[in-house]
Amino acid sequence: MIILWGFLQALIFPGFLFLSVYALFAEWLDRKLFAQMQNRIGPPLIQPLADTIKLFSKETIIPKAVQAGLFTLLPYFSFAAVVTSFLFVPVYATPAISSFPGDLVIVAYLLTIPTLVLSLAGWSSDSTYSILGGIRALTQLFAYEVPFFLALFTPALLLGTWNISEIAARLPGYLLANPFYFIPVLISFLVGIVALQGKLERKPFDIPDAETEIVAGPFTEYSGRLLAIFRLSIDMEMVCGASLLAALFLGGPQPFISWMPGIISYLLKTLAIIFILAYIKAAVGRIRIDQMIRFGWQILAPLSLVGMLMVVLFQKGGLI
Amino acid sequence: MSERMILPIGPQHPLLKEPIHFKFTIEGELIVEAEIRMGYNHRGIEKAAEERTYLQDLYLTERICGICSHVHATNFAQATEEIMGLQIPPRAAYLRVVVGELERIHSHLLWLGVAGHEVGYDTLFMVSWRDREIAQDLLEIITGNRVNYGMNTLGGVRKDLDAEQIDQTRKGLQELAERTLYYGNVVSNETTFIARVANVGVLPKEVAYSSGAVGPTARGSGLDYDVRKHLPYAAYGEIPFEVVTSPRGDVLGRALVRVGELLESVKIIRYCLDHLPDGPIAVKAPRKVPVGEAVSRYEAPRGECIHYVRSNGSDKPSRVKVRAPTMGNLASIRHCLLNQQVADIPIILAAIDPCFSCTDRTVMLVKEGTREAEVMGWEELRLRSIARRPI
Amino acid sequence: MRRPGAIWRELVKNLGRKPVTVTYPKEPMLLPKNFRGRPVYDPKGCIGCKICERDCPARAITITKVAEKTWACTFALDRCVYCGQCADSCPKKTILMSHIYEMATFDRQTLIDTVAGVPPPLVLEENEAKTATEVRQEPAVSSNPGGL
Amino acid sequence: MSAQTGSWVEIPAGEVRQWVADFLDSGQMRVLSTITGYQEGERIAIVYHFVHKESAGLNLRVFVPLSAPTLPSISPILSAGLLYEREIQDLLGVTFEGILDPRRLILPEEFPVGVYPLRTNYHYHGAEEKETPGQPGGKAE
Repeated sequence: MIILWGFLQALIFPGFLFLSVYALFAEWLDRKLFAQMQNRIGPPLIQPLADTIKLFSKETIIPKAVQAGLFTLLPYFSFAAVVTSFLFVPVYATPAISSFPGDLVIVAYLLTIPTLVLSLAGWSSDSTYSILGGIRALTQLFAYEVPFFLALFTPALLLGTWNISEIAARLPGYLLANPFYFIPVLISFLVGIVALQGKLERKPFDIPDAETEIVAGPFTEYSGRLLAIFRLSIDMEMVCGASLLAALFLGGPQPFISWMPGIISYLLKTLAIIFILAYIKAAVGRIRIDQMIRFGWQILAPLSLVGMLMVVLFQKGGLI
Repeated sequence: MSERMILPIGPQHPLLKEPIHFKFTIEGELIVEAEIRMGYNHRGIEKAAEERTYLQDLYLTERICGICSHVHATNFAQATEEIMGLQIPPRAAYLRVVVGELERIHSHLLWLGVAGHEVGYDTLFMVSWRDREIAQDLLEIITGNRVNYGMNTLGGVRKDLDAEQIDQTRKGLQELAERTLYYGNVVSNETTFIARVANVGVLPKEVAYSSGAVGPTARGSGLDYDVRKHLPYAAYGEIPFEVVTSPRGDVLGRALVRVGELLESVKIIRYCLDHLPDGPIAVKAPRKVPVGEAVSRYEAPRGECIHYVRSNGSDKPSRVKVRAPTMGNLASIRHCLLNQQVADIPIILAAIDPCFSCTDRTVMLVKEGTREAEVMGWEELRLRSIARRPI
Repeated sequence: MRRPGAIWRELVKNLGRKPVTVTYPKEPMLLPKNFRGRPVYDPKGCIGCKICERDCPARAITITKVAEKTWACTFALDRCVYCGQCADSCPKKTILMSHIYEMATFDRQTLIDTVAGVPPPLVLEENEAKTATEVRQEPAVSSNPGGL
Repeated sequence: MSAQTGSWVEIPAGEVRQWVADFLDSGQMRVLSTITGYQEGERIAIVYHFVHKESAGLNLRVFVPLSAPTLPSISPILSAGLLYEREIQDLLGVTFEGILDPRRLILPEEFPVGVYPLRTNYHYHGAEEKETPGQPGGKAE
């Protein structure tokens, strides 16, 4: 019975089905906010779903020159990694449906897989645009991944645990008791958001699929169902990233007011993060790959190190 | 990475809204060679102009370009009027300037949006195109159409301005001036935009000079040449305005020149509305044109546009030569592109504000062997699309 | 000052603004008075000088003789560029530019618009002269009335 | 003649490059606007449209015979001329000696060699619109 219950949780709520629906909603919200900030109308609510259905019903074309096996397998691989990582993130209550000490590291690595898949997809597509996009995706990975990890590990270091659910449960109370730590956590949160923007390949870091330069980058040769799966996995990655940041820095399902259900609190926090992501997307242009690397190593990485060092120094110095 | 790749851009590519082909040889992200191939958009306009009367050619040349349609129509009208020895009434000259400068405003705002889009700054793209609608609405109010205004006729203009239209134009200009100032501010302060345009696609003054660059491309490199100032036409001789130049030579320089010109254009239109002379708006033009030839130059939003018209005494010209400004700027683009990054191709190409369908216009293309092109009906197309579906 | 996100004021303003997009055809478009739509021909005033036919840049007009002093005009609206030169050229102002612009169609044939004048009856007796004027005052029938 | 058209100069075809070089050296050139070519009976005229620094147009005209349409290229001394020369080469079949890049610019690769669209003997027989019955004026005279 317990096994069946766990199975249902993983498949329906808060697992796969919930994630799919929320991902489509997040895509809509992102596009709608983007449009609203540009004074446009934007898509209707069911647009992302309609797009997905349309892509699923279309013919999938596999070019002759590609390595068909790898080419077909890659989208599913990315999809699976993202769905798996979501099981470790608390949604309606702590702990999450699957939780063990050290799951933060697993999630961080699982969330790297879509980018690696992207660069592999670029290589296997055998098209100039795809290959360039693949190289760019991989190059960019080195710029944002380290700051992203450092930012994620700051709260873990602070609380001395590597379990996402435990961090989500304990962080708000800990911060209220020790307000000094607001500063490093805030710094890490900001770095996390900017690095997440790079991870999701959104402006100003949408360099791998910059449409005016290299068409659709690694996705250029993809079509039909495979493209739908890729798109869905990127939407899900956005939800996963937002949920992860919400759990690590904002307390995840921990309510602001005691009577509030955990799921509402979670939704509010993730939607706020998606709003920030959409705002950044609307406010800036795309930078170049060399500028991206410089930005990643000269600004993001030192900032995240500062956050981490502050935590270490505060703890050693007994400032608590 | 020393392996060289060929990166084809165009004739169909999201970067270019018009068909032209570029072949880039790249090493990693660096461009080492660039080749241009044009001709995908030839409509045979120069040849067609020889078969039509001067009045019909006026509308034909207006359709060379969708954005600078007033440019080509005025240009052709000027050349023809010179051969005829016609002097257009002063009010017509002022009205030509008003429409021409409104067109410049909408063209430059369009460029600003395109430049934003090329560097992924889509918000700038959307909002500047939103405000470009103000200029387009004004043009529609004055001439009756958003593009291909049909404002010119041989010997003057076709539509007069009444008090209400002048009032609407002033209101629109007020808003345009505010928005332009705001965008100028945004463009020169936004880090991500500056990072993409400063010191990118540098065109030194000497290269701009020898490669025949014109318009904002040349003025962005510090070359002081503006037809409106140096070879004034219509009413420009009487209107005070500044020629905006920038010594930078990069894409940012060209952007700043265009923003400066937007503000100058607003000033010019205001001056025209304040000093609009009374009188007729057109004089009658003869149908037959005496033997002669004339060159007419016009400062289009993209640079100097030139028409050469040759008459053999009949009612049809014997040769019409059109040189759109993009053709003049294309020679400089190779220099701008070499040793730049692949990521900078879009913005460098966009920086000359290319308009390839004006540039291509001379001959009709017939594939060898085919003597008759098929015109497919809707039904046939539909049937074909059904038949192509895999069963 | 150089900063990322310099356009923030516009973004915040737009969040509270109605989108500028006009949801045509739900909202009607406002046309200026100079708008050049479909050309309309009135056979009553036409004197058959054919200046419009000669000046038309798209060669979209044909004036044909129906009877003595009665003319028919055919607009090939699929070729027409809506420049309005015919309306300008016409010495009797029998061609006018209307505000009709929704003319999209699947079939080019529906865009050939012929308007013919009605010739007066040939027999002219005292008491029939009245009928002749009545007939002449009947509105001209378009080969393609309103139907585009 | 207005300032925009400016003055006309006519020189023998062989002296074009020297003339342009002298003009460049004098520092009086503002810009080379374009090069026009047209056929006039049994000869082809090439017109170089310059703008003089003293704010007037300056048009240099040379004639070459239709039987041997060759003249020296100015592209080695003024790179602005290259694209215009290539255009004329495609459309009028004039050979420019010493041109930096003699490839086709405008005509497609499969266009027949030796056919020049802007010559007066070129007649277009291609994609003529199918006449729809009752549709007037479609035929080009």
